[in-house]
Amino acid sequence: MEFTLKTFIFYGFAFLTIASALVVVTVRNIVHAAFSLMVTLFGVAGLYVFLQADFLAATQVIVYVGGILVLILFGVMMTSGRLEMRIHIERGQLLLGGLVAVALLMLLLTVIANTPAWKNLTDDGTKLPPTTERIGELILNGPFLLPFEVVSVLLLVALIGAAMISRKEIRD
Amino acid sequence: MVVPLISLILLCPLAAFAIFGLLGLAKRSFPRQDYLSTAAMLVGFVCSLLLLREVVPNPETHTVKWISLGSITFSMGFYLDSVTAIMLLVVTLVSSLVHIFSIGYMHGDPRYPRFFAFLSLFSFSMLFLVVSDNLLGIYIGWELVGLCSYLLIGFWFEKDSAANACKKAFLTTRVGDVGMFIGMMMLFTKFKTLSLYGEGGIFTLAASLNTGDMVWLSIAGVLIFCGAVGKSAQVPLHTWLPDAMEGPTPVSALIHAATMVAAGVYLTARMFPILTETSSLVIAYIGGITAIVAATIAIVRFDIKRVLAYSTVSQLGYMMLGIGVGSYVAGLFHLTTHAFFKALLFLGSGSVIHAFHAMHAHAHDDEHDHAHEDHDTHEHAHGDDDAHGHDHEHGDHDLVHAHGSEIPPDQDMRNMGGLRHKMPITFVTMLIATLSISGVPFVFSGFWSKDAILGGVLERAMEWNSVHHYLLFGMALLAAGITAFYMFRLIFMTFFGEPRNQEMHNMAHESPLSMTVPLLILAVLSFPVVNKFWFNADYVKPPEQPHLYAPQHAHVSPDSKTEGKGFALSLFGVSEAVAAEEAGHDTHVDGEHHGHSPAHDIAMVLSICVAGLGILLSWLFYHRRTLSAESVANSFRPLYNLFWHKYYFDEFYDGVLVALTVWKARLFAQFDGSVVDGIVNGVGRLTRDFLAVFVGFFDNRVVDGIVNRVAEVTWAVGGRIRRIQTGAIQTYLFVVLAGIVLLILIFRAL
Amino acid sequence: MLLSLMIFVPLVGMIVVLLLPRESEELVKRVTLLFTLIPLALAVALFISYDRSTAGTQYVVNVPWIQAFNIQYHIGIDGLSVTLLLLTALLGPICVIASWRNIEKGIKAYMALFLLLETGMLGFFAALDLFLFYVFFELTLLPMYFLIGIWGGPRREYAAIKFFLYTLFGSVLMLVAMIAVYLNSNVVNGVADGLRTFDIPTLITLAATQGHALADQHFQIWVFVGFFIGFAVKVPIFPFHTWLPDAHVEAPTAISVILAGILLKMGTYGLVRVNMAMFPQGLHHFTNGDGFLGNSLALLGFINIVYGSFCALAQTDFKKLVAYSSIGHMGFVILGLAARNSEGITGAILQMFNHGVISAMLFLLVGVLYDRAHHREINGFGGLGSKMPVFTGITTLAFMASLGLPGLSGFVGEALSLLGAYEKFKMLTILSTIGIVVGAAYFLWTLQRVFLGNLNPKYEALPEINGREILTLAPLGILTIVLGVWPNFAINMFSESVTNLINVLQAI
Amino acid sequence: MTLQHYLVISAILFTLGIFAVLTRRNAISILMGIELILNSCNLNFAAFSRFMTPPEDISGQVIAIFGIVLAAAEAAVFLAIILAIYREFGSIRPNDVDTLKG
Amino acid sequence: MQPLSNIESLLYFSPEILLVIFAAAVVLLDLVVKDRESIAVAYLSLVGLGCVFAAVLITHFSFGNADPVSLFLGMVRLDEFSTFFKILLLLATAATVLFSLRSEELDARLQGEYYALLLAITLGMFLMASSTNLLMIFISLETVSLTSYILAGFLTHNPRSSEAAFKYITYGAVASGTMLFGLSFLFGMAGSGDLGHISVRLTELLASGQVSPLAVLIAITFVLAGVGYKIASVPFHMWSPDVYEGAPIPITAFLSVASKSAGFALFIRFFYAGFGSTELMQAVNWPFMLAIVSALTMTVGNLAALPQQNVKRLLAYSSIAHGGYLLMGGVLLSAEGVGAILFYLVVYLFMNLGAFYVVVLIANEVGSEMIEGYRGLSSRAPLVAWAMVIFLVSLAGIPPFAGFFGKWLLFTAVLEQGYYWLALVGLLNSVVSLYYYARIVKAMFLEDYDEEATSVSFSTGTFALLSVFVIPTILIGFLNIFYTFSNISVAVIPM
Repeated sequence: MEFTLKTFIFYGFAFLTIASALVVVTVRNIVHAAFSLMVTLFGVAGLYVFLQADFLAATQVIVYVGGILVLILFGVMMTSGRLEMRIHIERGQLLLGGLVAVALLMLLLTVIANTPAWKNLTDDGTKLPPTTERIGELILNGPFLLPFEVVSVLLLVALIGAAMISRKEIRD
Repeated sequence: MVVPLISLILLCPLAAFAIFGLLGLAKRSFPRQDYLSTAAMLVGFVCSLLLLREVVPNPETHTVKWISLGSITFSMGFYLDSVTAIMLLVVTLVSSLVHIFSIGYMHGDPRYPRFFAFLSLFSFSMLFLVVSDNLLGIYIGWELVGLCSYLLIGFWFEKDSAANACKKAFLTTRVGDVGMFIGMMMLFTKFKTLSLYGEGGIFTLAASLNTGDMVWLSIAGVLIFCGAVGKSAQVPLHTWLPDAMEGPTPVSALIHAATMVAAGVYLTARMFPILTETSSLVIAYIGGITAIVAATIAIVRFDIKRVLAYSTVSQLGYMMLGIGVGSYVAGLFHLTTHAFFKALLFLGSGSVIHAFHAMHAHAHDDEHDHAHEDHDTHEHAHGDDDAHGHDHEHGDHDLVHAHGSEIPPDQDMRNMGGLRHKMPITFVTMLIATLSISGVPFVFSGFWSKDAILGGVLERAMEWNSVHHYLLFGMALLAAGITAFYMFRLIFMTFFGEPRNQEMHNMAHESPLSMTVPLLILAVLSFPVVNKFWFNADYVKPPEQPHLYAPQHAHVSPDSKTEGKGFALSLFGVSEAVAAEEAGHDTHVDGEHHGHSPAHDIAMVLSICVAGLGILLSWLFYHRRTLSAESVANSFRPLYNLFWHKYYFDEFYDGVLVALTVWKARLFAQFDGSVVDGIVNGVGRLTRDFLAVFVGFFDNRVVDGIVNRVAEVTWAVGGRIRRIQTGAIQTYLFVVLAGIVLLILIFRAL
Repeated sequence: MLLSLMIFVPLVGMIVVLLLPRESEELVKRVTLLFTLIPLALAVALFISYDRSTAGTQYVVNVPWIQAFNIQYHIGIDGLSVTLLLLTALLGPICVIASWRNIEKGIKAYMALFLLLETGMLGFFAALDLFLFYVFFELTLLPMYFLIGIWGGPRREYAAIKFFLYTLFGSVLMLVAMIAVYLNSNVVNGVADGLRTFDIPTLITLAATQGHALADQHFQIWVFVGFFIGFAVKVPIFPFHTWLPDAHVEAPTAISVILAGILLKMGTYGLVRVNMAMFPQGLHHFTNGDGFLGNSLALLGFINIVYGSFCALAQTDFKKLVAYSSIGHMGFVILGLAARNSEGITGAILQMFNHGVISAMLFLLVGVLYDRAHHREINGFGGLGSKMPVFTGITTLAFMASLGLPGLSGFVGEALSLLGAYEKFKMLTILSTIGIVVGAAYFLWTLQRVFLGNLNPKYEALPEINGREILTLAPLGILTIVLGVWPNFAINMFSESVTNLINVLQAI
Repeated sequence: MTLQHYLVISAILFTLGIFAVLTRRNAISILMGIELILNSCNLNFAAFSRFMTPPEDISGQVIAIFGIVLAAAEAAVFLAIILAIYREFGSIRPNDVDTLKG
Repeated sequence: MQPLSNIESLLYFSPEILLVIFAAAVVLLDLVVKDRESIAVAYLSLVGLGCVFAAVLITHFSFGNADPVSLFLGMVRLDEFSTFFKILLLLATAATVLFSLRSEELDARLQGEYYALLLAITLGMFLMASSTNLLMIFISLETVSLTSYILAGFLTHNPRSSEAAFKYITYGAVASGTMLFGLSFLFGMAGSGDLGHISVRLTELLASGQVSPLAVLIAITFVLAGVGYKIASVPFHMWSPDVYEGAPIPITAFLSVASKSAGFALFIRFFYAGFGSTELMQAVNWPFMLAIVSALTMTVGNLAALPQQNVKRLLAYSSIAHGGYLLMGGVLLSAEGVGAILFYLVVYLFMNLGAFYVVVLIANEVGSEMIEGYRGLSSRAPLVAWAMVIFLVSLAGIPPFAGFFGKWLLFTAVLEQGYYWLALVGLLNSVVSLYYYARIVKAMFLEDYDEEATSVSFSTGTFALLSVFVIPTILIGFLNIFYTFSNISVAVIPM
């Protein structure tokens, strides 16, 4: 794999994603964490672009950054006073959590490295056609129709449920 | 005729008891239980008499299947030979007389009907034992008489001493019974039957055993004999019998003198054919030791009933000795004569006690209902007067009770004296019995039977040139002398001399007719001429002992083994019968044809001498008072103490237990209060105080403890799991993820 | 049909009782009595009409039940079952009468549970399908739990749950063994073929067939152990016995009677019906007299006898004493069964029946005393013999029967067991006879402490046993005497069955 | 830009998400961790779709899209519940919410 | 078997469609009905469930001719297995609706949302039982999970309920995220989301060494986190006691029965259809892993239940333990094993719902969920007390109640496969379980109680509903229906 601009940008995105994710999990201030998460999400979107998943990247930006992240920020604002912005971390917990996380990472890396089927699959850079249309086809006329419909019900349920639970008091 | 007669003999007393039991269940009672029971017994007696006529030289067996299990059958049945017939007669006769005697003696007792019902049950059991043709039947009767003994000793159960004594009697005999049962198991396992007679019976099968089985057979024989040791109160299980005198005196006469205790002798005689040399010797030794031990103890007793009790033990030892040395006929003969004169002695003593007792009742103006509780009060009152200070050495700890150290005043010979004028019939009859038991020659039956045994021992000793048997002969002779001594001591102290307790003496009187008549009848039976009528010795034949071999050094060949049939028995026609039998079998060829062996003559002379000596000494000590019992006692203090304390048997049994109790008390202090107050004598207490508490402790702490520990651990684990459930969600998540990692790692390793 | 009727009549009775109004207590009692008398009548009819000359099962009903597992509703009786059925049916009405006055609360529920219990017990003794057998076995647990737990003494909760847990523990091991038997029931020479079965007679045949998986010695040993523990808890065999004293002491009188009279017999019955008949090789392994394992069954019997007797000796609670004596007496059953010969097994079976009768009497007697004095402390009595002569008489009878006095039923079973056992296990049997002496010791000592001596002034006014109580005791007392005098009355019921069993045992 | 690159990135994201979930003492931070986890999954699907299936088969991408949608729904409900918790307990620190335990 | 197209599938999909329609109708009716206390909404949902039930039967027997059909281009499958679970779930839901009607915890003003959510969650569970595609599996699982979170937190002003919801969603989100990661690996290895396809591809890849067993192991374990959390198996069980305790009782009952059943449906189909091949099992011995998980689950559940004082929490642990028993059947890969699970689920439905119904009744009348609250129930409400005894004893697995037959089938199956140790662990556990069930019985029957406490009376309807649970609990074992379940299970057994 030669070192081209493309690869440079790829590594840039990769670094951005991981570094910001690291910030998300370590930073003490929750608002900082939220913004850091935004960077991560953008980074992942960028990686989607590298995978030639244009529609997916767009969805990632719109839904995650536009929706979920805003939701999270709202949540932060509604639950945290100035003092609550700081996240408590306990050393013992950090150690145990770190241990489990590292163990998992080691396992996953072992698997990734030792699975021949996943080895040496290089992105040859062939340009694929845009995915939006085909995705539409798959969802509305393909095998993903049922999941699509079910997810719509799920969203409705989530809507009703979220509204009901977060409601301050019951009208009467 | 035989079966209906025997059935009638058995069923009459049983029916008398059953009526009582059934009415009792309905909470009523038959008003004339006494007559009912007595009548039942008399019917039995008449039947026995008829049966005596029926008996032919060849024994009869009648069996019915009792339990059948595939190839194995347990039968119940009658075996009727002359011995059975004689035993039946003795039992029914003595029992009838005791019934009659009791009508007077027990009059006014609150549980009067019950007494007769128990007597009936006893008679049935005893008769059943006697007629059984198999070991199982004998064992059944054996245990049933034990039960009756228990019930009757404890008849006045309000007395603690009686309650203790009855339990002691049952338990002690049961120890022996277990031995007997083990012996039965051995025989059964070998022969697959418990029937004694007939083709498939034990005796026939045992006859064909070879020498290799002798050790086994000896053990079995000794084990069976264990039952007899218990029941016939042989050393070392004899201690219950003197205590059993807590029962009413007629009971002592019937059960603990004439019949039940003789059952052991009867059993041993029945087992005669399987006795080996070793087991015979064991039996003989036990008998000999018992005879002398009991006799020496009897010398120093003051309780009239206990003197008689020890005398009984001693005489039973005699009979055992007789059987043990092969003097089958002599042993049985002594059994029968002893039954009569000892019953007579007991009834006579009962008469005396009754005389005194009635006085008590009047003196204290008690209702009859509580008459017997007087014993308690007087025991304590009298305790201080007790001349024997050393008694208190053992009296001061609460564990040892009721070994005869507390004598009821109406039984204490030291309160008596000069009664011969007050109670002439009692006196005369008792004197006859005493003469008989002491072996006063020729006129009295006791002399003949005792002499037969002595002769048998000496004869065996001479035949086999056996040191053992010479020793046994010496013991027997000594016992005979002592017997004469203490029996006359009894007579002198009771009937002669001056009244020692004038108040009691004044109140004493001759007993009513219902009591004196049985005495007279029994007295008549103490004369040999009368015995000749029923001891049909022509038919009393010793069975063969196929496994009794003379020792190597014997100078007489086994062929010439003789039966105890000296002059004494020849008087009763025994020798002819035996000779005829032996000639027929052609196995024993001996001088019987031409008279009797010299051993019997020697024995007779010696026995007359020692008896005379005994009586003489007794006369000097207790009548003439030329010699002082006190001073002799003082000069032989250790020996006296030994006798007084009955060779420390009870103390030994108790002492071991006391030690254990003390040790235990330290260990299980909390149990002490509840456990010590009850008193179990002998082995019973050992087990209760030590083993049982330990086992109970073990059960609660260890067995349950393990289970509880498991349960606790389970709970603890449950609690631990609970603690993981902290309520903090991140702990849960940690468990999940760590769980995943662990699962993967574990299964990767697999 | 007769048999099914007998089993399910109490169940019908339970439903009837449940439908009765709660207030009409007398009616409830009468109805219950009626519904326990019907099985008794039927049992007597069975007892009379049972053909004694054959070992085969009679009155067989065999209809499919759960076809998926080839489970059948298969019931029938042989000599052993019919004897125990009679005992069960007899104790039923007796217990109802014994409960007549002294159950104060919830008489309706009590009676209903009692009837359910009776169905379970009757069904257990008649079941010839292993699955059905197990279901009936467990069916008795629940009513028993409540009967002890609700109507018991002060520590009733503890006793009830202890009983329940112990038995369940045993029965799950039994369940494993049972399933293992089922799964192997169609395997011949390693090849599974045909339907599996729970049918006990079939399984017995299969277990004796050369090459059949059930006939494999190794398999038999393990399965034997599984079943054995299940039954051992019930018997109870040391060291699984500790539930028994607690349960007995806390249970109301009638329930103690059932516990000692029937429930313990379920254990030994199971041993005979399943362990011995089905796994003769397993049995042989534990009774062949070789080494520790070869003596283990007899050893357990011995331990039970001696241990139970000594524990009884240490008790000061009358009921606990009787309870421990039960442990001792069940030891004779185990010893007899270990002997594997006709004397031993007959003795054991007879002892089962006799112990059922005698221990029932003993518990009833304790109950009589408790109802009057409201305590059971042996040392707290004294001299009752003069106050209650009839009661004393009956107690003496029961004690004597229990300590094995010849002429009463207890002796025959004990003696036969010992005779049989001696043939195989000489030393253990001789040692076991200690139990006879100790048995006499604790009973006599109790008799002395309670009835002999001077009357305890506290009990001057103690009333004599009444007619109702005599009514409960008399049949048992009569049975005790009858069986003591004429044991063949019972033995010829099952002697053919025993012969049959011996043939199975000797076939290996 | 091999498959393994993407997989390693995704694995790291996943692990960081797990780390956050385990260690952050704030409900919203936990939610962020969950989002990281879900993002790593989606990235996996997209990468596998690119490399392991034929070019014309983009079902992996579609699955990722569904993943995003589900994440959104979950986040919405999660936040609603966080608000409820805040209302009832006055805190969104997970350790304060531990009345149910044992 | 060619999967049907989207349009063709609709007919077969009528039960699910009906569920959605009725859910919408419920919400609409709720808007229309003015009386907040009206129970019309509840009855409408019951009617809806009835219609769905009919539709399930019709689609199964008429359209499908009882043959398995693959719908929506392979997304879901209609076979006997899924039909069985649909019926089971409908029963559970209907029972929950009836419980909810009698529960006094729930806010009547929110019943429109409540019943709509119940119908929605039923839809999710239907899909769980029939999904054959990774995506559908995940979506159905999420549907059920999200709805459960909401229902658990339905008592909005009850801190315990909110806490339950919070813990539930945190736990569930992490578990489902982990599962999704595992699914992505599976997708990555097989290049497809179809379970059948995955099975074939994985077998090939493993055979050719293209994929290491460790990868499959990790994927399976990650997926197990999601499934295991649904069926509350150790170590994924820890949410359940807290959630069960905090959630409204009808929802607790529903979660412990319906959600668990659906979890088992998913679990069986996923593992049997996806990983049932011999080669796969040689590479990754997941049955053994599950056997250990099963043993741990029942042991932990039973032991932790021992010291509990809250009946709901006790039943939660009991429910965990039962998950362990059920899991035993899952490790066997035999028709008997799965058949045993199915039968046990039926039995469990009746006995566990019955027990929870009693808890509802007692909570309403006595106002307590603690064991002390049950004191003296035998005299205050004897019928209810006896019914409770039957349920508890059946749960403990004592004959002649249905629970015994359920356990019997399970243990027979386990022993048949030679898992003796597992059977023994299970049986000893059932002994332990008796102890804590008996504690409730003890409180009801054996313990003294305040005589002042009045007797509790219940309506006829209550008893009718109670008998709906009691009668099957007594009788199911005696019916001859075991074959049926083994036959159903054949549908998912790879042959």
